[in-house]
Amino acid sequence: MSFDAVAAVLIIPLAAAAVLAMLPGYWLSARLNVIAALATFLTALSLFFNRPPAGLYLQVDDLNNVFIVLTTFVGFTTSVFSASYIGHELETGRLTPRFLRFYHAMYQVLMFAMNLALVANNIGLMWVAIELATLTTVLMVGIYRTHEALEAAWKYFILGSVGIALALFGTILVYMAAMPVIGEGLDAMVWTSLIARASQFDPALLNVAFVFLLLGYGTKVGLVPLHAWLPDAHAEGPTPISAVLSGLLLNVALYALLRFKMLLAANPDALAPGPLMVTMGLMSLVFAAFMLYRRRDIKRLFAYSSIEHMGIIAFAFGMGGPLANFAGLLHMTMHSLTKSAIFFAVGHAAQVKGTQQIAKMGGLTESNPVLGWGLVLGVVAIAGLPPLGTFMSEFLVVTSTFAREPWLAIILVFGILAGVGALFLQLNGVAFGEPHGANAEAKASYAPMFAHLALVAVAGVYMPPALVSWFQHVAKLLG
Amino acid sequence: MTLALVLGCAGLLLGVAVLAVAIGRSAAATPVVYGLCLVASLVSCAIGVQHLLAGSAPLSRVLPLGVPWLGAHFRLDALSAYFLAVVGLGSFAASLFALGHGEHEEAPGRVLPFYPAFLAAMILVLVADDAFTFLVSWEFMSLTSWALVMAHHRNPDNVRAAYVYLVMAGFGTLALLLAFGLMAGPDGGYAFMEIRNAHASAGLGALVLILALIGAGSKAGLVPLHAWLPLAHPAAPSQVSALMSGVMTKVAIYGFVRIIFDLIGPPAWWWSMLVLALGGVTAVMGVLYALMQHDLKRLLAYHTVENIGIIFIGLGLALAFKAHGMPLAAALAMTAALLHVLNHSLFKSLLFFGAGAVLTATGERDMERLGGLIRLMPQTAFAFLVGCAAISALPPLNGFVSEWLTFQAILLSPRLPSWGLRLLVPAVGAMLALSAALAAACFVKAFGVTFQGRPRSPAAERARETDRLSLAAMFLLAVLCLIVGVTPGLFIDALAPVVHAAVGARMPAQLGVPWLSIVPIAESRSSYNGLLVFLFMVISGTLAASAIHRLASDRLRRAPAWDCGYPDPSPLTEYTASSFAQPIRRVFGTVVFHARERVEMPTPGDIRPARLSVSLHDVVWEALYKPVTSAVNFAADRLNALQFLTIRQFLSLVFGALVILLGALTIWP
Amino acid sequence: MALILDLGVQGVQMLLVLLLAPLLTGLVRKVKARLMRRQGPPLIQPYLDLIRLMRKEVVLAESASWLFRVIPYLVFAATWVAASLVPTFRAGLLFSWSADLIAIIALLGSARFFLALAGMDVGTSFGGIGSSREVMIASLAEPAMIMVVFTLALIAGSTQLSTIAGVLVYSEVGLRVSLGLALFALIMVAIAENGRIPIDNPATHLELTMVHEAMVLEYSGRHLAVIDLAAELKLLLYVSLIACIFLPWGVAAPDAGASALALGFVSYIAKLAAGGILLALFETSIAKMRVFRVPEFLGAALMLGLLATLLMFVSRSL
Amino acid sequence: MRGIDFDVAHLLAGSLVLISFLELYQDRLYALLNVFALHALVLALSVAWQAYVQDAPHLYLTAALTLVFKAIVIPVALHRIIVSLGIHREIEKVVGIGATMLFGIGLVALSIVVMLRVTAEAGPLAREDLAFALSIVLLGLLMMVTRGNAVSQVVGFMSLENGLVLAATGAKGMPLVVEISFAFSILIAFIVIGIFLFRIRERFDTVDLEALDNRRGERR
Repeated sequence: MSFDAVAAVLIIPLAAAAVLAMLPGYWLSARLNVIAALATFLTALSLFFNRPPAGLYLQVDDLNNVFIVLTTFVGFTTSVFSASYIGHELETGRLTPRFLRFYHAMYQVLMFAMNLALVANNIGLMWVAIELATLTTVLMVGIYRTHEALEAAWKYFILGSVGIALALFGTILVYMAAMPVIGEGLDAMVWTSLIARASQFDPALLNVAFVFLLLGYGTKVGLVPLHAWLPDAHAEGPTPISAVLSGLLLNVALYALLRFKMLLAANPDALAPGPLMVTMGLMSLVFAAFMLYRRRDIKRLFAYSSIEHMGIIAFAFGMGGPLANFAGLLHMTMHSLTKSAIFFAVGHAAQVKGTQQIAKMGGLTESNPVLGWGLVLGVVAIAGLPPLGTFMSEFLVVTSTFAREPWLAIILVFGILAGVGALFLQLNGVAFGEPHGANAEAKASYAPMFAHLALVAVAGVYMPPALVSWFQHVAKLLG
Repeated sequence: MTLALVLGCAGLLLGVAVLAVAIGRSAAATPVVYGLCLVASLVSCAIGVQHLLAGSAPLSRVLPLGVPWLGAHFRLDALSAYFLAVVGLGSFAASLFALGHGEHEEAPGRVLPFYPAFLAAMILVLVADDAFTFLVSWEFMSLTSWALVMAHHRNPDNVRAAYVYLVMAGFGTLALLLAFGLMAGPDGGYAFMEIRNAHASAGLGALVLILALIGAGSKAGLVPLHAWLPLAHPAAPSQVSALMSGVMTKVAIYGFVRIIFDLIGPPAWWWSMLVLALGGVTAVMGVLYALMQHDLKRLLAYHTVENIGIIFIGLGLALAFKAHGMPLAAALAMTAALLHVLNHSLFKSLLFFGAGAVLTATGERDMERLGGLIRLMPQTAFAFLVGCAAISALPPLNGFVSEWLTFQAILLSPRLPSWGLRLLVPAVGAMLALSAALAAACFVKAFGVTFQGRPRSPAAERARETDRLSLAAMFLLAVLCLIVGVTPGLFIDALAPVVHAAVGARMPAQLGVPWLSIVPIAESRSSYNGLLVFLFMVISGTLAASAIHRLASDRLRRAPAWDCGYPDPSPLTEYTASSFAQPIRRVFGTVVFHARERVEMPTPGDIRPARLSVSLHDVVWEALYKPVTSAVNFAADRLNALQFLTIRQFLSLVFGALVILLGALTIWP
Repeated sequence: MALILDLGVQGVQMLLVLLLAPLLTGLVRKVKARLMRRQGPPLIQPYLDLIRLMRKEVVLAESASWLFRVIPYLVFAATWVAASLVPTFRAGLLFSWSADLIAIIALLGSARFFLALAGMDVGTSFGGIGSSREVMIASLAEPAMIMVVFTLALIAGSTQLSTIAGVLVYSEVGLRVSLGLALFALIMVAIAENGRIPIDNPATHLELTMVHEAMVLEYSGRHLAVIDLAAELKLLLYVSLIACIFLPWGVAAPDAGASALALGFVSYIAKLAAGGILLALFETSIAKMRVFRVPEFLGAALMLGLLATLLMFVSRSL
Repeated sequence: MRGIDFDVAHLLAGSLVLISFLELYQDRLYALLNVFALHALVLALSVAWQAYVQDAPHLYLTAALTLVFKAIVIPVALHRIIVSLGIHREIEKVVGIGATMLFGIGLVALSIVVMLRVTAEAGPLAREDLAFALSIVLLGLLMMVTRGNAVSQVVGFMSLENGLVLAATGAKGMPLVVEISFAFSILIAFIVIGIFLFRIRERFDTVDLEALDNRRGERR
């Protein structure tokens, strides 16, 4: 009975994908897409209450439970957003019905892949799932078939598949490390048994493995210098996909990275993964913060801001300790909610103004107040200003770091400040000043955007104790 | 209970903010919103006063908000209560003013929602009792005020001002974040109680002091972190300018006092040198900047900088005395600083209201296009004049009292054992005196050019007296200025618990002193009686006037101005603000601002007019902010090149990372 | 009984300064004239001027505001109050504790503030010139004065004028360098504040270098009279201030009898006369300086004051 | 017995590394494809050997898979593509052959050093195999980095994956799931690459990546 929930989380999207692949017609398929996503979300919710025991292939524990719910939730809201968004794309003829079917099917496949990656109890399976997710997104990024879109997809594909290869090599190495201890066969890839006996593994092998996994999955996370695919993929794909990429796929990849970090942390002789993650995190943060200043394309802008926040999160987990880990988890959640909300806003803005060029959109709060203020609120949230949730996580990261590693904290603060400066500099152009640029009428559903922002705002001042205890437990696990 | 009421006020205000979003469009929105704000701020002010006068014990309570395992701690002690009273009073006056003035607002939808939220944030900062709650409220305060500065966003200058403000605010908040991180320690003892109990080491304290100076100083407008202030304060609607200048800067002061005098524990003597030097420089620089301005609201904003400097001088002295175990002297200095907090909030709000009234009546902020308003808006002019006299520290008004107390504190400083302070303090005293004199000069200019003389533009000729409620707000503050000026003893006594909590001693009780005069240390040493001086002046003035009118002539004839025989009716011949400031510009400006004057005198027979052009340089901006911005741009440009690599080059980045990491592994033990 | 006596003394003091002020001015003028080999006006000329002006009607500029008419009395009141708080012939005035030296300076400051406003009121260029220069001079003179006050306060351990005077007479202060510096600074400030040569020429009109006269250019009749009286009071105030601080001998103690009071009175008159004559000598022996050399003059005063204070800070610590 | 196993595996793995060097050395597309086919062939052999040694029959499947897809299908397909796109046969080299070879040798040394730090209990077979596999992976990556056109990059990528196969098969008793996923990924990779080359052919006249990169989203 309880196992069904986990299976359902995987089966519903698959079935939906199959149906959607057949289904012609925008209206029906869009509705079905939403319904399927909702169903997945509800089943995921049920996982909170009856949690199945870990199997050979699938498991649900504190760490991934929150992420599953988060993923399915954002998947659901994004499907709502994409319904209105894709509708407009059809009207403007940027998408043909044929590609539309493909799009919806792929959307559900992507959901399936990400859920699988999260519930997988088997590092091989997790790898497969993440690759599947990558390949689906590659196809979706290229869906517009413009020069830029194809190029972005191509770049994403090449860099992504190199990442795939490296991650696989890492996975193999982990197996090699586990084999002598656990013995040959499937067990040596089952997560629960791995983490249980990690202390006896060969540290050197683990280290090499982690290097490969860090680079492999780090490519998906978009850590500098592996980030190159991310901005273009976000900018050129359909906005719902950008939202899912930033909000979910990055999280999933980071989740995989965390799993292996736990593995290393469990082995006393292995190298501490912290410094690596801290370094890459800070690099990503500072680099992305400065990249924000020169962006002309609004979606690319927020893609870089995603890199920045992934940097902060990686930094937090790299620092470790209950506070920093808690902050990292919180920041992951907050960022995926906020960033997807921002992309909802940006998507509609781009449709209204008929362009993604920042220079060509202006005075949004005048011309489209709801949209404009939504965007402002989103940027305020992503900039880490209170009373929104991101502030709490940044507060925890900075305060807990400064007492331990003053210089790191100062670099961190410097990066954050540079990012804030850039974001608001760009925001001034988009949201304020004399309204200019085209002003087409786009029927938009603001519900998802404001739902996300409301959640973030609430989390900024109040968090339900259950969630907190989960986070705290996981934070302890992460060491 | 009381604390709950305060939190209730904040909650109400937040609710009002939401309400404002809902009904922002309707015409009833303005009176409703400001009315509710009026009530809430009055209540919170009353609570503050009551708590202060009753001298009741600190109240605290914890709500299940904020950092989950910690909760949101709130506490109302003497310090919070005093600042709560100041803030409540300021926001009360501002709301009253806004009730009338708000009708002229062209974009109410962009002001109404943020105004109450801004008030709520300031109240919450004052009662916050853990680092997280404090910083959330603090930054929320910046955020809401940023939105208010952005209210008139169609003017690019305002957008820029708001941007600079937000970045500086973020900078300050991050500095405070680091400070609290330092005090809370790695395992996050964020509650102020824990911070108090954990005694910081000296070096740590010093770091915290510097961070607090950056954090609170940038919010308060301490030179050289003041750059945003004269841009942002004038850009906002006038009631908000008044709040930001008169009230929000005080919240910043509160933050500094809270951290340095309460949380961090016993100070080291040299901290005070830093604070004193900064305070002195701020005071002088602020007023000099102000003298160079001819934008009325910006001039007032720069004067805020000056007064912040004066307050910090007081705080620095208190710190010095406290560090050297001279509690009585410390109490005197602290009282001076805190009293000046109240005074400045009073007259600065008053002045901004006046400027706002002028702005709505004429649509002009540029003094060079104003003039003669005293005849068109006499009541506003009178209130504004009182404000000018008060801020220029003229007896018997309130500004003089706090400066007088500061001087008295300075005169106690020879007893300080440390040499550095002995040399620094007199210099700071001179700076204080200089800034006071210059302030008087500046407000002669402000009032004389704006309200006196003849109108310099048609807009100024068409000016009409402003509405009743705005006037009521102004006169309320003017009367308060006089009351504080003539009966300072009452306020000093009210401050006693606050001062005692901060420096461990209090000034001698002033109520016992006959004739309501104030005696800082001993009557033989020094004393001042505002009431008597006031009465003297009134009596002797009226005496002289009536006597002359009765015994000698009271005949009067209107005639053209004499002006040494060749009067010129055109307002062009009037003295302008910049020409008024010219002597002082030549004396100080040449050094401080590299002020240069160039005269193009055409050759005889040439009919071109002669031209005088003045060039000023904002030294601080060019020395501090320009380099930062250019550095950021440089970095952005350089890094931006990385956006344009080919896929292969990106791959080689990945490859390089892999090789480097593997290499690192080989050398890793 | 004592209170009534004190009240009486205070009253006498107020009337005294009011009555003596024009005489002092007259004396200075007379001596100057004599030094220039002129006959010069009679000593009582200032009184006559005042009375004549008071009788005349006021000719008010059309662009003048209500403030313009109030200011003379404000200025007069402030100056008079300030003057009446400086001990002249008897220390320990009844109301001396209501305003110490700093407050007295501040009172003069408010007088100047309003006078400058008067200059701006009518909206003529001369008034503007006067005001702007006046505030420029004041912006340097006031700090210098405050520095002098610091020095004295540090010596006497009080800013209370009577106390200072008392300390300087009765306790053995001895000759101090800083005291001398302070005296110099105070004299320079006094010259600047009263608009005497070399800062300003009280006897000129229609001269672009004038400061005080330019401010009050638009005044006439009783207003002008009151303002002139205030100016004369100010001069008297400074002279008696210097007298009471630097040559306090002869000033009667608070509990002194009639004879002592009489002695104090005589000595006060003598000091005033001496001060007036010295001022006249000084003014005739020096030429007026350009306006923009004034800052250097006053800057020197400020530096002297600061130096004196610093010396005090240092010497107190030895 | 043990000796033979080890030596043969060692020999095959070593030769794979050698062939990777050969790939690096090629400067003609056709020749490159042929060498790659050889690479795949040898890989198939070594996989088969591993299957025999570990008597894990499912590995034969992998061997066959490799042989068919990598040694035959893909080279042929790429050959077709080259012809159909009419790309001239020269390979645009970004770094000179000599430098590349030197760097490659450095990489091999690096991988051996890294792997020798692994404790012996992982089994000598695994260790050697891993060392070689790692060097093949690195060489493949090096090829992708130093070659300036799509086909040769694809080849580099696939020789990289050959390294992975070697490693995977070297790991005793690694579950089938890996191979399947692995073949699966090659399949996907191939299909998608095909699609892309096709589309790219549609849009641009060359598959040279430089040409793609000029159409930069933000370069104006």
